[in-house]
Amino acid sequence: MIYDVIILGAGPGGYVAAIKAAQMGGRVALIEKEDIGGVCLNWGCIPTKALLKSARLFEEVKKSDFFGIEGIDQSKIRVNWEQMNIRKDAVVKRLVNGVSNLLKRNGVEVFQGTGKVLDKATVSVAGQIIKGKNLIIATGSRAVMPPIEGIEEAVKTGIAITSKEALALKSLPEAIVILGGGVIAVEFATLFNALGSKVTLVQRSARILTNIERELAEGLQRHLVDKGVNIVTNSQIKRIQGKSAVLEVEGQEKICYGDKILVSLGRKPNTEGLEVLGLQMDKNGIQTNEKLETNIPGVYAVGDVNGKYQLAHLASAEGITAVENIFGQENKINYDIVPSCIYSFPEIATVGLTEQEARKQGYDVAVSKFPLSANGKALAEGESIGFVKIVAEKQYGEILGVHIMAVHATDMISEAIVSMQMEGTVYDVAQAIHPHPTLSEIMMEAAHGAIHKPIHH
Amino acid sequence: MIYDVIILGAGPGGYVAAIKAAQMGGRVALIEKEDIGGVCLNWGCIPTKALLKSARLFEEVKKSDFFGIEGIDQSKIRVNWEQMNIRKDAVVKRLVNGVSNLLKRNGVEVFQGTGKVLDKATVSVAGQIIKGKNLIIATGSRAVMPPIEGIEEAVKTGIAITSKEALALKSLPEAIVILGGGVIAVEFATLFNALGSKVTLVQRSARILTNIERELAEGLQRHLVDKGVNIVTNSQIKRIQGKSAVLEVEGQEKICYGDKILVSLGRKPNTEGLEVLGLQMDKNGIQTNEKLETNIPGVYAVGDVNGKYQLAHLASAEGITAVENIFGQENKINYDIVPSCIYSFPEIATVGLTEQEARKQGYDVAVSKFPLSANGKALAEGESIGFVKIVAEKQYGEILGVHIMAVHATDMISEAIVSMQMEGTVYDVAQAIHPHPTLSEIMMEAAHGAIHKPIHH
Amino acid sequence: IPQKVLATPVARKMAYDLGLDIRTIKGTGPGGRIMKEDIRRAGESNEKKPAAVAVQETPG
Ligand SMILES: Cc1cc2nc3c(=O)[nH]c(=O)nc-3n(C[C@H](O)[C@H](O)[C@H](O)COP(=O)(O)OP(=O)(O)OC[C@H]3O[C@@H](n4cnc5c(N)ncnc54)[C@H](O)[C@@H]3O)c2cc1C
Ligand SMILES: Cc1cc2nc3c(=O)[nH]c(=O)nc-3n(C[C@H](O)[C@H](O)[C@H](O)COP(=O)(O)OP(=O)(O)OC[C@H]3O[C@@H](n4cnc5c(N)ncnc54)[C@H](O)[C@@H]3O)c2cc1C
Repeated sequence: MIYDVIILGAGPGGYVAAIKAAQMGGRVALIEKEDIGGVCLNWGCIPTKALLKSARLFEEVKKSDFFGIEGIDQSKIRVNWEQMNIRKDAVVKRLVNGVSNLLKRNGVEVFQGTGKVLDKATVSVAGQIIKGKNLIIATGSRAVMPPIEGIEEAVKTGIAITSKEALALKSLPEAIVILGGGVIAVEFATLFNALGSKVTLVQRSARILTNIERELAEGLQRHLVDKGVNIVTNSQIKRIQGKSAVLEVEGQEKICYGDKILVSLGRKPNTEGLEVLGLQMDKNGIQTNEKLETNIPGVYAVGDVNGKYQLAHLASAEGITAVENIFGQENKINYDIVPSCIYSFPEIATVGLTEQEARKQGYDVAVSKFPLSANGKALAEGESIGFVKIVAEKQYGEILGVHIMAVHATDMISEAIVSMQMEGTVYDVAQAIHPHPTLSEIMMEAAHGAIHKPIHH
Repeated sequence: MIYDVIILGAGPGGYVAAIKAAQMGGRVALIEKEDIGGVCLNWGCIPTKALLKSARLFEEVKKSDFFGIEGIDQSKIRVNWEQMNIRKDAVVKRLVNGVSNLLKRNGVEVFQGTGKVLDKATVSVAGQIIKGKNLIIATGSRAVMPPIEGIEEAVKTGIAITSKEALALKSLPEAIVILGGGVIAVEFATLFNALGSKVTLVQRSARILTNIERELAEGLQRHLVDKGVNIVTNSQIKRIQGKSAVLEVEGQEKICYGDKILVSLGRKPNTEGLEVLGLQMDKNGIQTNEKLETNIPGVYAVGDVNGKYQLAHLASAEGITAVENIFGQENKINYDIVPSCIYSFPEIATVGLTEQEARKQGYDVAVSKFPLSANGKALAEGESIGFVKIVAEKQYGEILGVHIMAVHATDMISEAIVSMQMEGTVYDVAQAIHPHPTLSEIMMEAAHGAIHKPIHH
Repeated sequence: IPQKVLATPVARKMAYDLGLDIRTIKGTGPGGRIMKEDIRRAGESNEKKPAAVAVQETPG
């Protein structure tokens, strides 16, 4: 039998593409060498959020007196890392089983094993040869281990770890060094700091989250420092030595100690076994057009492997879009409206252009900011750190970007996304009656501010 | 001096109108007989949400073992009602002060005292006579005490109370009877039940929340019962006798005991002192057109007093709209897109038409439902009760209503509101890339379901 | 820069179905956005003026 689509990799790019293709009536083969769900479900998005939920509750429990809950002996409460992980693993298992069932119910044929591409219509897996009319590569990415002196030794001894091992630690580290200041690094810093580990975060540049709007990144950095994270910026990693990372900071040597050293210095695309195809690649991954097609007709690449962003929701959207194009329903991704979330305390969520980017693109820019501290719900919840920043252009008032730091920022951003999807303006958002009391009123206030003035500020 | 606008009442209708009018360059007089902020800030939206935050944390603390937090002796944790209220009062005070400062900074003149309208251009307050070109009535509403046998006596002894007294109780009642099954009744049932009071909720009709989409209301009702609330439906209140409400249920007498009996059987408009104007009224309140003008030109009525809905955000939106119309910027409220929220556990939020209403209006209706239990974030948070239901019409896919039961429903609804404000379709919501993992993915999945099929179900 | 047309998704689809040139319609929504009501009105006045030529406009 010849499949309509062969999909390599069952992460959120691949498995969603598989379900969509089956829903559209296609015969689908899905090949996965490890676990259904990919990094996202097994070693990424989901397990980190499950642990972060526990960590956040731990922080809340410490404030229980203030909220009028008595009888907790603060000197006695402790983290039960094992139980946290048992719950986390149960969540992962349930979701992975759910996806497996969905694949089955939709009639997707799943092949367990490493897929090797023989030609664009032929893949071998576990001794079988399968044939298809189209190929979607969704092989994802893996953590990079840069050539730092001593790192190989440290990996062998189990001191240097990646996020994957960090999610399978037998015990909570007393002290941990995190190399890197990207989203994953910041989420682990949030997690371990909240759970009581001594966290040192080592960042090459002058601030963490260099891809995120400056004010948000700087705000969160200050907040993490306030909460006890030791953030070392402008530093170069010289070597790893025993349980220490040796840095150079402003010409001085600095030694950071950790039971574990979490290496979070980037991820690289999984492109092994694809060589025969002769795909065009750059250092980020396989090059694709807006239809997600590679230079080889009929071969698509979605998710982390195409190196555009490393976001599960984008991987899924790309998977759907590739399938739609395969089945003749032309569609493309609008890369200007891809949200990014950070599940720190408070959270960060952002979509679209920053103020600087908008100006660089030549827009006449209106910027409006509104703080949580002037919002009733934020105060009622005791969560008043953060703000919403709207970047709009002045001619029509069209919203170009929204940048949020708030306890529920990752929930709040969806309003911005659909607004931008529909080419919404600050007039539309200001006119929409937002319920009271909610954090979403801040969006409305910021929109009022971009037009004229907010009410509550 | 003659004011451009005189505003009677400084609740969310009146004070927001005052700020807006001042921002538009008007000279504004604002008259308030009690506290700036009205019911909403002092006795409504804000204090209830502050207490509910404590109650929710109390529930979470009880689950701390499951989430991997050890060392809490569950037999020792107790509610410190006094501290909960101290925090609540501090939140209210901060917000009221904030609004007072805003009024001052915007140059609004505030008059303390009961305003009495002498004619449509003249109001007396605390011995002063003030003159204005326009009048906005924003006097709000108050709880009804229906003529139930024994209720007057029970009010005197402090057993029968309204929500206002419930927010000023010296101690947590061991048992409380709540008469009524509307939003306020349900929020207090949630609160007292979570804090450990024995709660009986007495409802005339067959279910609580008769104004809310049936499936949501029934779902929440079941959930409240599961959590221990005694809900008595189809009941008639015969009399109040000592600390008991005597009911008739299916021909049988039934006695419900409570240290307090919270009477939550509706609210009525505050229209005293307006008699001279000859305003057109119905049993709900002062009649207004879509510009919020009454039958008397130059006299507007906004918020609870016009009896449309009893919602703070609508009061504010109406206040702004009345002011815009006064200053010649024609605008009107779209009453089809007014959200309603209930801060129960889980929350409920809804906007627009229900399935039944849409059918009745003659639409060819598409309905799509997606459960929290199939959403990764919901599982990671351990909060998987609820669903999102989208009601759309089939010709264009326009979204007519969205009904949500979910832990953060009140945050999630804003996406639905702006979508409906922009006459958005399920195609737009499905195409918008929603971040993973968030509850907002459920909106996207439900939109996919309204078109064809959701991915994850 | 070509003039952008602010219109709601439903308004665009309706204009397309009715064969109306969306660029000629005045929007009454927030910020001048063309709402379905504006298209409906334009459609009705078009019916009254049978001489008017309908121009097709693709959505987007
Ligand atoms: C710690 C961490 C937290 C994260 N948190 C978030 C988050 O909160 N939100 C977010 O949007 N993103 C998050 N990400 C990123 C997200 O996990 C990725 O963007 C997403 O998993 C990419 O999906 P994918 O389908 O492209 O690849 P992957 O999820 O990497 O899946 C690829 C799959 O292909 C399989 N495979 C590879 N080669 C072959 C082969 N030759 N044959 C067979 N199978 C093969 C792999 O085993 C794997 O299962 C996180 C990442 C990490 C590491
Ligand atoms: C317990 C409770 C919880 C609630 N929770 C929510 C919620 O979560 N969300 C929501 O949207 N709504 C909620 N509401 C409803 C909300 O409080 C009202 O819809 C809102 O307050 C109405 O605003 P308003 O400005 O019309 O009137 P009000 O807030 O009632 O303000 C009217 C003001 O006018 C003053 N006044 C009256 N007559 C005169 C006079 N003659 N002279 C001078 N001053 C006068 C009053 O003292 C009062 O301060 C809740 C209500 C209650 C009771």
